[in-house]
Amino acid sequence: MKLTNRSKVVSNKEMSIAEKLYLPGIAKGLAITLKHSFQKPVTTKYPEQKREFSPIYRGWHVLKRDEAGAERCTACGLCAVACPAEAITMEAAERKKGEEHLYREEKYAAVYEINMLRCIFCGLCEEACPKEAIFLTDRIVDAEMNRNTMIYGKDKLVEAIDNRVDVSKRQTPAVAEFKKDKFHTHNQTWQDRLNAGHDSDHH
Amino acid sequence: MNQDIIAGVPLTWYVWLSAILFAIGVTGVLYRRNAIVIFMCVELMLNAVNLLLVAFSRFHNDPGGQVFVFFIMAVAAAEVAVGLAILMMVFRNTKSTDIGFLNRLKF
Amino acid sequence: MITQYLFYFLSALAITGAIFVVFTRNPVYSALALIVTFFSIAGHYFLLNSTFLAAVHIIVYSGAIMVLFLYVIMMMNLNLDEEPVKTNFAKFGAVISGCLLMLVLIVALRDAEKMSIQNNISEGLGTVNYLGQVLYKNYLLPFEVSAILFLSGMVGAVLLGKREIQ
Amino acid sequence: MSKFVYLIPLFPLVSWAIIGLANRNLSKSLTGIIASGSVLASFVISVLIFMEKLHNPAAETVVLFDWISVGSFSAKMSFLVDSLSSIFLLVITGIGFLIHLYSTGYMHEDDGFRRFFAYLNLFVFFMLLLVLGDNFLVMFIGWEGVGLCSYLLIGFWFKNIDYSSAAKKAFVMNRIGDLGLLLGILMIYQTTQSVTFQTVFAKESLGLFSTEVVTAATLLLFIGAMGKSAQIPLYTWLPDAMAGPTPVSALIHAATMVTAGIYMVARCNAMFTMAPLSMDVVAWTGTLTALFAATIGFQQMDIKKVLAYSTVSQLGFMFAALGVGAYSAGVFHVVTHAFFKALLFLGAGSVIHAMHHEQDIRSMGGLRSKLPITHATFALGYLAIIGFPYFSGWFSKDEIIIKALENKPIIGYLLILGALMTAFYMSRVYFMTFWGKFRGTHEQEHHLHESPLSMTLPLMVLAALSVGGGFLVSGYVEHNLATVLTDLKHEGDNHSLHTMMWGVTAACLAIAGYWLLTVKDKQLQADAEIDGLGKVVYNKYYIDELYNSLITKPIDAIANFFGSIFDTKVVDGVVNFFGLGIHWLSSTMRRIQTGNVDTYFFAMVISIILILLFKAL
Amino acid sequence: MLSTVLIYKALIALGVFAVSLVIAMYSTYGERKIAAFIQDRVGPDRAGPWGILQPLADGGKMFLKEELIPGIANKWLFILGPSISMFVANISSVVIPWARPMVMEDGSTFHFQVSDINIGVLYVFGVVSIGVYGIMIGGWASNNKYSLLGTLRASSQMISYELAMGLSLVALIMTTGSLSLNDIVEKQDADFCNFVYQPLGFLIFIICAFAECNRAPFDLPESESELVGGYHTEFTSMKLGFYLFAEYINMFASSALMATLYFGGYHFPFENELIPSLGENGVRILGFVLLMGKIIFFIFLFMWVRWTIPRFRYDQLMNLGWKSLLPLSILNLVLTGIIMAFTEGWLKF
Repeated sequence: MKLTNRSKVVSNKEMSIAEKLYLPGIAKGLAITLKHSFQKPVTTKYPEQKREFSPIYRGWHVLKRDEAGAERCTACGLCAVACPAEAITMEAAERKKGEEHLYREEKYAAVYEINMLRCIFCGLCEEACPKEAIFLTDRIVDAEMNRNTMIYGKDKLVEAIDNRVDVSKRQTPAVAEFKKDKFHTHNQTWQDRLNAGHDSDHH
Repeated sequence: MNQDIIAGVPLTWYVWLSAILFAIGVTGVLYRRNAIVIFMCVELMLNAVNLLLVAFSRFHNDPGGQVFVFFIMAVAAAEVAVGLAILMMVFRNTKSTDIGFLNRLKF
Repeated sequence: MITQYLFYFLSALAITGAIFVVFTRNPVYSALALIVTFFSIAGHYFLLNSTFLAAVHIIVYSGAIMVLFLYVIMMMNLNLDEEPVKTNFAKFGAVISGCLLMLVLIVALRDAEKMSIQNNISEGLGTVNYLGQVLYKNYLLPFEVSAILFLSGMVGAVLLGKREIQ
Repeated sequence: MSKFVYLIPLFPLVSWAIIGLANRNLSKSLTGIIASGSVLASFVISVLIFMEKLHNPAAETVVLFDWISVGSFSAKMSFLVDSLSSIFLLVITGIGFLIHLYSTGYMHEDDGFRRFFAYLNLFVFFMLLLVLGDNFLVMFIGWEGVGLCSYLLIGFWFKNIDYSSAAKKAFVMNRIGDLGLLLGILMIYQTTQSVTFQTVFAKESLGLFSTEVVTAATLLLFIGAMGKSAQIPLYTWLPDAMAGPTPVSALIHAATMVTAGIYMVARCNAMFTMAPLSMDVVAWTGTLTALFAATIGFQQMDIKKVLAYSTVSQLGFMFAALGVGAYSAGVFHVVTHAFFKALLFLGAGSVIHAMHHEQDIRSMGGLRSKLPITHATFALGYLAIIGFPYFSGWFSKDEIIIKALENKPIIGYLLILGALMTAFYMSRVYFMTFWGKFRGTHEQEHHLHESPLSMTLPLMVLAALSVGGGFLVSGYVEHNLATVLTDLKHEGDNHSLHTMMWGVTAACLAIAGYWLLTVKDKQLQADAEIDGLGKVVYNKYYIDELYNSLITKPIDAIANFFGSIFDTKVVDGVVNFFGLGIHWLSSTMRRIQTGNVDTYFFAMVISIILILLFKAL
Repeated sequence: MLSTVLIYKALIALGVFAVSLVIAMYSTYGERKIAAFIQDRVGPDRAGPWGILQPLADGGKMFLKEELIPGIANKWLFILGPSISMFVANISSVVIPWARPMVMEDGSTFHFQVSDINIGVLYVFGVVSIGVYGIMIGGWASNNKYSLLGTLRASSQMISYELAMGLSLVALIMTTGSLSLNDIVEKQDADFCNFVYQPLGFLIFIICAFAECNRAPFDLPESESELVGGYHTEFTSMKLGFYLFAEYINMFASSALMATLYFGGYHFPFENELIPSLGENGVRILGFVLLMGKIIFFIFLFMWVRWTIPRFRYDQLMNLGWKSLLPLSILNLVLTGIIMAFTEGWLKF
């Protein structure tokens, strides 16, 4: 099967005298390199110039809060299961009274860590998440001097309440439309639930 | 300038220098047991002779001496090529360059 | 008189180098000392106005022969521990007989100065032209024979160096 | 043309080199083509030279190079082209070519095919050298060379002990003769300070010889000729030489090599003429050999042996001719003899080939219908050898007899007797082989077949020569050879045609006699008891045994004495004394040789110091 | 008088020394730039405009780096090795004539050559042949197996290629009839350069020059992929700098030699036609500038080849040297001899 047009059939035929001399081959090589030296450099001078990101660039993860500011993650562990690099670990905890504005569900992730040295930025965690809590963003993970600091905890992963990370580009219009439907509990914030009187106590 | 040399450095000095170098070479051959070093001492002796030949050639105004030096160099080069090849073979077999090992060549 | 001082300097260098060749235990040092000796001998050739010979001397001895020596020593990777040493008696005998030989040589050659010395030294004695004329006219046959010697030396070295095919 | 004469020996030499070196890499057919082709090429040139000599018989010398030059002595590698050598060239290359051709068929199944041709070519080369050389030394090389080739070819099947001892016998016998030749040459050189023919035979050189010296020299030369040409007493090797392949017998031991003696004596005719005693010796030796060998021929049963004795006998005729001063007649007989004897040998070879290497005529008989060509050609050869009128043998043999009758009548009569005997035993062979009933085994009879064309073609050519050769050559012999050979002339009337009938009469009488004695009555009985004189003759007069007890045994005894007593006790004792002494000495001295380079060098340095010290002080 | 000559010679020597150092310095920069261009990159451009101060920065870095001498190394020889390399590299360009001697109006002449040795070619040879000691001594003194391997490779490679180089030069010397570089340059002129009659010799010479300088594709002694840098594995700081620098100086010297021996040195086409407009000395200055241009072209060629052709395998290198170049150079020699014998001297001379 021919995949590209550049493949060549290798043969063991005797080399001709010109080929044995190698000089024409060398001249050809020199011509190629000379031609290249007059081509425009492809270098991007990094700090001054930056390359454009693709809209769905997969970088530094973010743990989303809902519109009301409560963390969406419910520590179900599906992301950790889905992770091929086993980079995600978490510890679950029960939501106490009075913490409804902090955590959307009764269960939440007390500890959530992603080892950025292991992570391959495949995005499977994002796909696995049933609560739309984890997303990969176009932020670049910084280089560090230390292995320990490469393990990102919630302090680095959860978005700040006053500095939300916009992930709307990563969502299809259909999903965006669906999220407006507050009838589904999935889309309700804790305040919506209070208003609806559906807030269920934990037992 | 040539007259200077003859006036400044007598032929005898060259003779002495060559004799000393030659004697050191001989001492080296007797003193050392490493075949390669012995070889080098032989080269030293050849060079002592070369020096003397050039000096005589200069002082006797006869190019023959310098031509001899050429031939000595040629012989030395050939000798080194073959001699070192032999030493390599000996080293491969005995893992040593001690000429004490080589007394097996006797009858 | 500058030539005299040069002569002293070069001779001292040559003799020191030669003594080092003999009395250093490390063969690599011996080889390096020998190179120094060779250079000072080349300097002597310069002093004697045989520039061509000096250049050839450097090319042949320093450039080829000593490189070969060093190469072989390095390839064998000879260590100081394996350096064979003679008994003190043998060493003593060697030095004594060497000194004796030197004395005898000097005595035997003490009349060298009296041998016929030409007063009119021709300028071009050491030049390429002059030597070439002599070499290719008067010594043509030895020259060709030495070419054959080289060839056989080459063949011999190649044959010796070749590993036997098992 | 003569300046190209060097090509004639060159072709066989090159061919020998090619075949000898390439050996197995050459196919048999190619070997045959090269070997025969080279001789054919030589033959062509020989013919051209011969034609030239026909018109211009003057002798020419072709110098190739200076060979030996020591002091005043100088020998050139040079060729002499004159009437004598040119006719020999023709015979050697012509018959040589035919026999090469014949051999490609005869030897085809043999393992040593290539070796055989290499030897054969080498032989042709040496033979050509022998007849071409313009001085005794070149001739001597050829002389020795043909001896060597003869040795190699007789012992060609060297795995057979008898054959190789036959080869050795031939070689040793030849050596005896060669020694004589060499001494003769030395004597000539001593007298004339030259070895070149033309110088030696010049009038002024011949004047240097005293009668005694020239007699001694010619006798010594004749000893050489006796060895080479198988004359009494050195003839015994030739019958044994039949051990070689038949083409070899035909070429070397009938046509060419054995006539070298004749050539040599003819070449030196000027000297022989000066020595009447030598002439007598030659004449008598030849005559006796002719008769003696003929008598042996009566009782031999081996077809090749008979032919061999007949060769000895015919050579005797030739020497007799030389001895009576009829040099050209002798040479004439050499030529015609070469034709018909080669033919007879090759015919015999064809018979032997057909009989699967059976050589005994008692087992043959009645082959004329089975081998028609062989028979016809053999018959022509038979008629030629017995001197049937107008066959080639008739011309030459009767020429000899006439000359003998003119110069030495007794020899003439004895030769007539010899011719009679020749006719008689040749008839015996011919009739026993080709007439009557077949007496061999059934198997042999079944396999009888005519030989291939490569063998029969030479037979036919030689047969034609045997019939017409006499006409062709006689004129040449009369006119051209006279420039080289000075026949002794007998004063008196020329009654050649009258006396020529002697030979014819003898031949006819012999055939008739044989017919009456054997064929008619006994129908070629083969199993007749041999006894009495017949037994003596059958055993070749016990000559071999005689030689054995008279010469070999005493020499053996002396050699035994020296070998077992003198050598072991005295010579070995001296040698062993020195050997043991040196052994003792060296085993003592060996301790000094430690094998340690240091020690040697130390000794060297000390020695140099001492030497310089003595010199300096 | 003698002292003025000496001072003048010293100045020339210093000039040559400075020029070769500067050119070598900028060769390092050039090498990186050319590599970048060939690989469609930009190359160093931070230090100064277009990065032209980069060599200074490199030098400063080299000097300031930590000086490490391995404990098992042989200290004296370890220092001696790079020194010899640097020294030998610097003295090789002594015999090259940089411009035709200038005649001033008052009749005084200025020679632009440090020393006109009448055996200049042999001098170059001698210097080149002792250049190998720097590498050998340094590599052996490191007491490191990679260094030793690199050393052995370097020495055998240099000895092997010296032969073919010498023989190709012998053919050239046969045509010019002199061993002096001055004579060789003077025998060439505006219409003629040795390259025209010795193309094969030049090809062999340039290949051998590549090998002698340990440049790609013959840079096996320092091949980082197999030998971790070869003979200079253990070297740091300015000692490493010396080795690297010596390589560039050698490159400069051999480029100068090639330009001098085969491309007419300071001669250039139409120089005679320019004399009326520029004057004698003007043409001489232009000749010097053009000689520099030729040298820089050859340096560029060195780099161009390095970034084009992959490295040889060691057996291929030896095969090329002994089985191709040596016979070819002998052939060239014989052909030259035959042609000279049949044309009664060389075509032109």
